[in-house]
Amino acid sequence: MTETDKKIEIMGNEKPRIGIYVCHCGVNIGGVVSVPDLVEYAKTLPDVTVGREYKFFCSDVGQKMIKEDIEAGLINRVVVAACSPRMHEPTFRIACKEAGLNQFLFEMANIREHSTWVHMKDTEGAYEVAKDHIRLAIAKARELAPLAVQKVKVEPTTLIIGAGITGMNSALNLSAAGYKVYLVERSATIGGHMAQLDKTFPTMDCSSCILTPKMSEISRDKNIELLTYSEVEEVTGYVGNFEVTIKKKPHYVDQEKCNGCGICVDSCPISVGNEFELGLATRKAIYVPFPQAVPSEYTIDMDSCVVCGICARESVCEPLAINYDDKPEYITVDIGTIIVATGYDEYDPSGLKQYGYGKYDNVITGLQMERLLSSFGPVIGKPVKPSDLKDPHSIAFLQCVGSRNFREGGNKYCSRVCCMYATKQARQYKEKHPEADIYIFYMDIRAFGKGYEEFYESAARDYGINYVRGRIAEVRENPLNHNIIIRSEDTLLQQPIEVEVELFVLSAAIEPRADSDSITTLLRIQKSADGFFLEAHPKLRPVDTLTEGIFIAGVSQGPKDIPDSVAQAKAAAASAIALMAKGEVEIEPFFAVIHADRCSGCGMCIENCAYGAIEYVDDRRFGTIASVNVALCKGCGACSGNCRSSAIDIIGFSSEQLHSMITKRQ
Amino acid sequence: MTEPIVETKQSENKEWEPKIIAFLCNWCSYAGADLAGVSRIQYPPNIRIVRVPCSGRINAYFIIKSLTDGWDGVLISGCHPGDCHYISGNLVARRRFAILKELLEFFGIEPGRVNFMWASAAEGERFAVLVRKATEIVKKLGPNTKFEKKW
Amino acid sequence: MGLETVNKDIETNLREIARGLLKDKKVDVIIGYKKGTLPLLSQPIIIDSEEEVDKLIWNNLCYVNLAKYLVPRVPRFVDSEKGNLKVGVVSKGCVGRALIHLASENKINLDEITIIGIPCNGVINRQRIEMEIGEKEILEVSVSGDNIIVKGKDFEKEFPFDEYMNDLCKGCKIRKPPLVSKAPDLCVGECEEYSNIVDDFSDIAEFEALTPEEKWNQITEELSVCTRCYACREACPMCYCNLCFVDQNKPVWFGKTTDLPDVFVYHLIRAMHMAGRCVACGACSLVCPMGIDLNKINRKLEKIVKERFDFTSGLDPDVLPPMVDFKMDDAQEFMLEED
Amino acid sequence: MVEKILKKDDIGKLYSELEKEYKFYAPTKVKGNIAFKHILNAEEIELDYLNSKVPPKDVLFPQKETIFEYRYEGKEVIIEERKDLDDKLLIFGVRPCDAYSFKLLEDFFASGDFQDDIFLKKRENATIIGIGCNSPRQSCFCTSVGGHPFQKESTDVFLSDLGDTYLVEAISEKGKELVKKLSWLADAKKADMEKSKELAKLAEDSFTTKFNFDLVTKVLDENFEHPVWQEISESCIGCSSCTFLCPTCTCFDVIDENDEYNNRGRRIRIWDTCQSCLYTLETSGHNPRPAKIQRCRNRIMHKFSYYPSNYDCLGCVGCGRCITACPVNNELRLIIDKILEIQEKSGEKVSA
Repeated sequence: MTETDKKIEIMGNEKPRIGIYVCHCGVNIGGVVSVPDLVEYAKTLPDVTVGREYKFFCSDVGQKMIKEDIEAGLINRVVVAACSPRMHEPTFRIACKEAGLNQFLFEMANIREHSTWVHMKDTEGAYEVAKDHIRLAIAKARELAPLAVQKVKVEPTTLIIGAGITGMNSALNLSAAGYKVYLVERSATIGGHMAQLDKTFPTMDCSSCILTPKMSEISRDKNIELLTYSEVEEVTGYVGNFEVTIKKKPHYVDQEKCNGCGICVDSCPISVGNEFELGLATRKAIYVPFPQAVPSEYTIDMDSCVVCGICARESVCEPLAINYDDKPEYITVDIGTIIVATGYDEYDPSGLKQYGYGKYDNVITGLQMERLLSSFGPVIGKPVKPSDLKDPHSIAFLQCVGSRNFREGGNKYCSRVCCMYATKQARQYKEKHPEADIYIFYMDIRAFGKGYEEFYESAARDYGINYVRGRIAEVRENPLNHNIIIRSEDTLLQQPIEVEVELFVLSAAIEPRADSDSITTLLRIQKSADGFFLEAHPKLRPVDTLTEGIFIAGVSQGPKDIPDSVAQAKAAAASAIALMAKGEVEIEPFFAVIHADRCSGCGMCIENCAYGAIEYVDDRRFGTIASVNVALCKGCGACSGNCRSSAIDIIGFSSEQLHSMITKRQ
Repeated sequence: MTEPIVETKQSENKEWEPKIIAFLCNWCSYAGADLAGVSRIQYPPNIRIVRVPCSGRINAYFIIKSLTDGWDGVLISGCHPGDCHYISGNLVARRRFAILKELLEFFGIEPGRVNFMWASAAEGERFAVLVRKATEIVKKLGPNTKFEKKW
Repeated sequence: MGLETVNKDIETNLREIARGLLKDKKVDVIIGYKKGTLPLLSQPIIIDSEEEVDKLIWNNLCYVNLAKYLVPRVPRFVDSEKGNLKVGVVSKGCVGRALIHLASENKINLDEITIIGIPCNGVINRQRIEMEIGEKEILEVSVSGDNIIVKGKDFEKEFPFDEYMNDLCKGCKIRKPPLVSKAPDLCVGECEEYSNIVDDFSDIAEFEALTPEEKWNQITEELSVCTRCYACREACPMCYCNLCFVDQNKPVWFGKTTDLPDVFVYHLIRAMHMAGRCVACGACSLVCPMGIDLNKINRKLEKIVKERFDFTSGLDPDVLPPMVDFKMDDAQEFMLEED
Repeated sequence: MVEKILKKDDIGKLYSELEKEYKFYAPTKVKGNIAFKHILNAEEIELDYLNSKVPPKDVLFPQKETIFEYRYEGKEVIIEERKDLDDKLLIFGVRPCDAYSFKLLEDFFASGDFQDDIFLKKRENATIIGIGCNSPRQSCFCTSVGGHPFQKESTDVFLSDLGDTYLVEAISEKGKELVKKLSWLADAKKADMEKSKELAKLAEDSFTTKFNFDLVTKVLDENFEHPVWQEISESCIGCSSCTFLCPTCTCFDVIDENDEYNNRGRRIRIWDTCQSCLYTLETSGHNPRPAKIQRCRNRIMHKFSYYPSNYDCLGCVGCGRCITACPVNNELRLIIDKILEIQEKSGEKVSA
């Protein structure tokens, strides 16, 4: 039993005695408004018995001040005027609890994010806002009631959406800790973008060599239920108790019967662009994404298949594994925590007409170059010009294509990997073709990772790669040989430069998945302005979302390289484990409650509730009325917002509390 | 450095400033307002923020009570349609707000007194822009005196 | 419009049907109207025997919405042993709509009632006539031809029915109870086909075009005489709350006085609560002891839900009313947007 | 000396003379209905009326009335009593039934342990000028409750409408003094007095509604649980129009209005009604009058049984407002008939 548990809890049933603690937050608040004046003001308000100021109330010393007042019996309600409750509400609640005060007898006035930071230049205005926010918070505090935290069990199972290097690492960590994992991947294989890469910077180790063992590890792992070619259809429930429906898309090939002979592929008459090869090669309508795919399962791409029936013939498929009538299968699983690792899309540069992508044959993207360099790629690691399939004697790379673009609709962020992958690709080519001329056109080289700067230095010094600082205004094609003629300015030498290269590689940006909205809608998580998923706090909770029990990792949260993605993967796994290891989680007891005597049973709340948490019951005294199932209620208040009789209220945001705030205009 | 930069003082003959009560949903708009703060985006000091779990929580009573209690304006902000943390709270609310907005106008309350908006957790800038806009609208209307009681 | 003769036919048919229903035990009781003791009134009546059938009447003064008596059921509609009795309800269009809407709010089980449909050509706006007559006592009112004839001790005055009809009845397209599969459809006689009426809400267009200040002045002027007796609420079939918002405490949202802001808010919020629920029966205005005209507000509600949500209340108990439903693409033109 | 003649054209003169001394209340048209209002212009006075919609009770016991005000000074609360109670009031043109209602109100507000200072002070400072009813309505029944269309009780001065003139009679001392002030009034002739009496007789004869209330009271006392109450309350929708327009209803609710914005507040009273379900709802949730049957019965019992036993008179002045106001036509005459039917039926049984 801890020290805290032994204390008698102050429930605040007596007349409110409010302690108000106004934080300077260094100079963040105190530098804009007069904190002593705010304290003096707050002390004039009803039921306020203690008022104090301090530099940082969130610090140990600050918390101690509050605790001492509680322990001395001076106060039975705490109001802290400081930063956003989204920042430190939990901190102060714990402090209250530790001092023996029911943690829900605490309220926060946000005078930093909502006052001093947004009215920095209007100190008078900021002071007024701070004053009012304090008054409103005190008004609410007077109406607070002690509440008991609700504890719910946490299902020791994690759902991971996306099985790239990030999702895979999370899965393996979770499995190692003994938790069940459902790893859902929408394509037919795991591995993600990393499987497309040839070598990885700055160590130049082979991507496949480090990835494929992990992939087979996943497929062998007993704790990991691998669901490829599957998508999450529906997520209901809440932290610890999600109910997830997963759709397993039809392969049209019975995997039990299929012996993987591959004759069907050879006999299939339909050829389409190969996604894995980024259109640099073709595949058949029946296919395995790439040779090392895990699982190695054949799939018919029904969008391309013409159902000619050839593959279904016994002469082709001896075990008769083809089933054109295959139907999607839905499974529903109980999940405790969710990790989102859905990765990214490569920016499509065809919108940037000046670079000729999609118009000139010899203009390709960085990821396409990766496939050309890959030893199991379409040209077995010997890059060629698409125009004549010959080795290029000169290559130019252009950086920041689709990144760091401050024009309307552009991606403002840095994609963080392009400088290094262009350097890596240049070096790789140079290793085999020392005679080739390589140019990298850049704005500035960002080589911030471990060993990156050294890697870049060596590329310029030891490999003779030409780094040219300058943006390329426009390129054109030499009609005779399909070479690309580049005009630019070398801003270091301050002179114009014109080069003709045989291959032009655009280091295209990393972008959020085009359909990432479906994930935000599904999981009720948010996106930041750049379109990547939003973390709960940029510094302190980088893999948490605002929805408890859901974590984000890898590039879906923002551009990052492989080591960073793996680090986040492990962080997200650790966060999920932290939640599940306790076996139960405390949730805020902010639910809807019915005042039976007021309810007239119109049923509007039942229809309004998105969670089906309200149902009719027959009350002995009041007839057919609504009743809330607390296990399902999320406390959103959609029910209460429409109730004509105020018969349904939300604990924590009760009518009385909100009323008390509204009436404190002054 | 702990000294306030400028002493706050009550200055007379300053132009009238409206006080607007802003009900913000916890998951999108309150976070958006926080982001505006973190990003130090400046907007006029006219709103007073009340946090609610969801725009669906906002009963018409809150809005009308705010008007009768003399707030010069009411601002309500929730998650964009489809982004509601509670699936559909904002959609339920949107119908309620549409009806209320029309009724208020029909009853002779200036249309700009009560304003509704969406702002996500990532839209600190949008939040500030719309607060600025709402403030201007209310300012133009002048003080809310219709509900003052004779004493 | 030949009201009197039409009404006579309706009355005869009504009694016939009522007698049959009682005789065949298809209903246990019938609620309808009987002649009033004052010239401009009728009286709700509950009958349970064939002998009483002839008390039933139908005329243009039958304005009480009888659905009110079913939520909650008056004692006569519940038997201590049998439970809920089968009730026949003499229903003009708006009574039928009220019953159907109440069914959608689970307040009425349509299987337990029989709607006896009446084709209604509108009820008389009694307050308006009273006010025009002024400080003289009305002793007799009849409808003849297109006119309402009002007689007193030393005066006789005619009012054109079309004009002195209750405002809500003027644009009413649903004269008979909507016939829904769930409600046994019995209808007394036919009435003109009104579906060709194009209701473009032009009657409130003029008011809507006023400035907020003008609207405020007109509305507050109208409401200034309100005594807050809540007759409007009590007569409304949709006002069945156990505890009306004006009577609530903890917290007391709105003042209970007759001060203008309090009166205004009461009517504003009551209107809010009627959105998508008002069945345009006009009972609220017709029962007001002070003669306050709430029709304009009711028309506005009708307009809002029709234009925004394409909804008309009381047509189908299985269609979700607008306030309990929503669509992803509901109009949101009123939302603040960046310029 | 006491009977005078007031020309109808001289109402304005009377007004401008008395308005200086009194807060002058008189019937006037408000949104198409007659109401007693503070008159600011003699032309607003409307004496040719049947009766006001809301009774003049409203002047002495308004729908909403401040009991006291309070304000916060720092953390202290300062109470301010009302200062306007000493104003002299003149209520002009009150019908005899309504004038009589002031007596009933006085009985109520002055009886028992609690004296309602606010009402009594106002009553004391009020001078009532009554006016006879030349043509009572069909719904009127003042003669059945001991009243008369020309009854002068509770008035200080009484007017009879003689056509172009009013006969002015000073009734009380207060009235005599008031008439004395109007020195310009001509003396009444004998013919005027006789005409007045004639009118009174005519009016009395025109009544169509007559009750034997002694019997009613007796039947009520004996039939509290009679099934007839079910029948009586059946069509009532509980709208409380009857009680809100009743000149003798006195129930009120006390509430505090907090004006936090201005650091002040006031305790007010507003009319309440026994027809509301909440009227008798107790904090425990128990409601002694939960259904319409008990509430309808209470109104009738109160007027015709409890009042007689508490104040020795009926609690009704026969103005007929509840009859005309009832939107479902569940009117008093029918109710009384039904009550008396009980007696008749039991009488039949006895005789049979």
